[in-house]
Amino acid sequence: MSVTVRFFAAARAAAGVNEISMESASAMQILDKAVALHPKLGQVLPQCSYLLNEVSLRDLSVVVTDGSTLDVLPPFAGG
Amino acid sequence: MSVTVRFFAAARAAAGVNEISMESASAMQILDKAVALHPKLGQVLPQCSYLLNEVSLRDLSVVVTDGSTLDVLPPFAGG
Amino acid sequence: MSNVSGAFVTTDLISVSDLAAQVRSDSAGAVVTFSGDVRDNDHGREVLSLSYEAHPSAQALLEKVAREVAAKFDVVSVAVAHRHGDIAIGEAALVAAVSAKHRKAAFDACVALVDEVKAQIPIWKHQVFKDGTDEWVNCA
Amino acid sequence: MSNVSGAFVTTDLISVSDLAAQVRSDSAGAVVTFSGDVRDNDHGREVLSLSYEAHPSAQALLEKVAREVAAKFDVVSVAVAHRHGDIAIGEAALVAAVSAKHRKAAFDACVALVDEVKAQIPIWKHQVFKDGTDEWVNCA
Repeated sequence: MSVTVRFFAAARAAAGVNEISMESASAMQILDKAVALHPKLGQVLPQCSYLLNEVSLRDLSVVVTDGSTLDVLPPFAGG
Repeated sequence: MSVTVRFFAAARAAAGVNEISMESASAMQILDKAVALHPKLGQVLPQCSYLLNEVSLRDLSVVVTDGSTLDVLPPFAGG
Repeated sequence: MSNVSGAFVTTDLISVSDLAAQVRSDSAGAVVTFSGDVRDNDHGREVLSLSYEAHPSAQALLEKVAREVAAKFDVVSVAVAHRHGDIAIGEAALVAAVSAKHRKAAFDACVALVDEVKAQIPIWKHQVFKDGTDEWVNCA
Repeated sequence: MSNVSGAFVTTDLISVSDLAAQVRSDSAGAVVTFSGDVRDNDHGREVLSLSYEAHPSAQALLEKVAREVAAKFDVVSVAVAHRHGDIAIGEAALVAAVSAKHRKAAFDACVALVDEVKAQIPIWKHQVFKDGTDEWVNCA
């Protein structure tokens, strides 16, 4: 068991991968580790919003438990 | 030579005729005479605007000269 | 440069998709259309039939209104058509289409175009109701 | 009673005339449509190709936005579609249609529908320019 972090659009382009698998930790800790692994993410993440298991996540101190999916969403640009 | 007064839409329905031919006079005098001839016009004219030879006429004291056309336009209802 | 793709007063069927095709452009990111269709009811009364009467100057005035709206807003192109004569329920009486680089200008110009047509064009609507009565709209 | 005639996130071609047909009703006097089409330029740069990426939740969120707009305005029906994947210049990326008894509600609801889709739906636009560069829009 582990946490799946999925990157979309510009976040995926910056990470260079669609998703990574991480150990359970707070969302903030997981994202910091993701930036350490994929430094270009550092420029995109400040603009991003997050979904934890498809629900909006605003408090990044929340612990992401094993089996969860954390989605990294850049600013929307539909239309 | 004379003045042609043309009635449109509700004004035509009230007058019962498409147009009448009148002697030259001020627009106000011509319209008063039209109401005398076709009394139902009296209810419609207060809402109407006028064109003298296709140009908007606001001052009804203007004399309508022989050969001219005075159009009686009820409130527009396009769309 | 804003322009007018078309402005027609006609007894023929009019269609918003024709006008949309006329204003479309690869440089325009937004197309907004309006279709004013004949309803089967008005103020709770069932409408049996409907016709519009147009003054002879209506065509020239419609062109003028279209030019004014095209000049006032940052649009690529505008088109508008008003039908007169008998119109069946569900058919369009007034159609308008506006293309622009950005959507706000397209929406604003389309609203203005419809408003100005209703205010400035000498066209009148006559409704016959199912109860046998009839009326010239806006002329109480 | 307001309702949603359709809300689709799809890789298929989308067309404003299809949506307009879906919202049309003999009781609706006004139909307003919006088509957001792919432009050949953006901020002065020539666009070579363009694609959209949609989050898996986009379909459900589009349905929610359509229901909210239908409930908020005095409309007969609303419909909206957003395309994703590769889209050719001139083709539509976002189309919306609203029918209402009166034109003001139709215009207001269509503006709100497009605004809310752009604000709330997790979809992203990727542009490739003729000069060889590319960008994810809104992500400087």
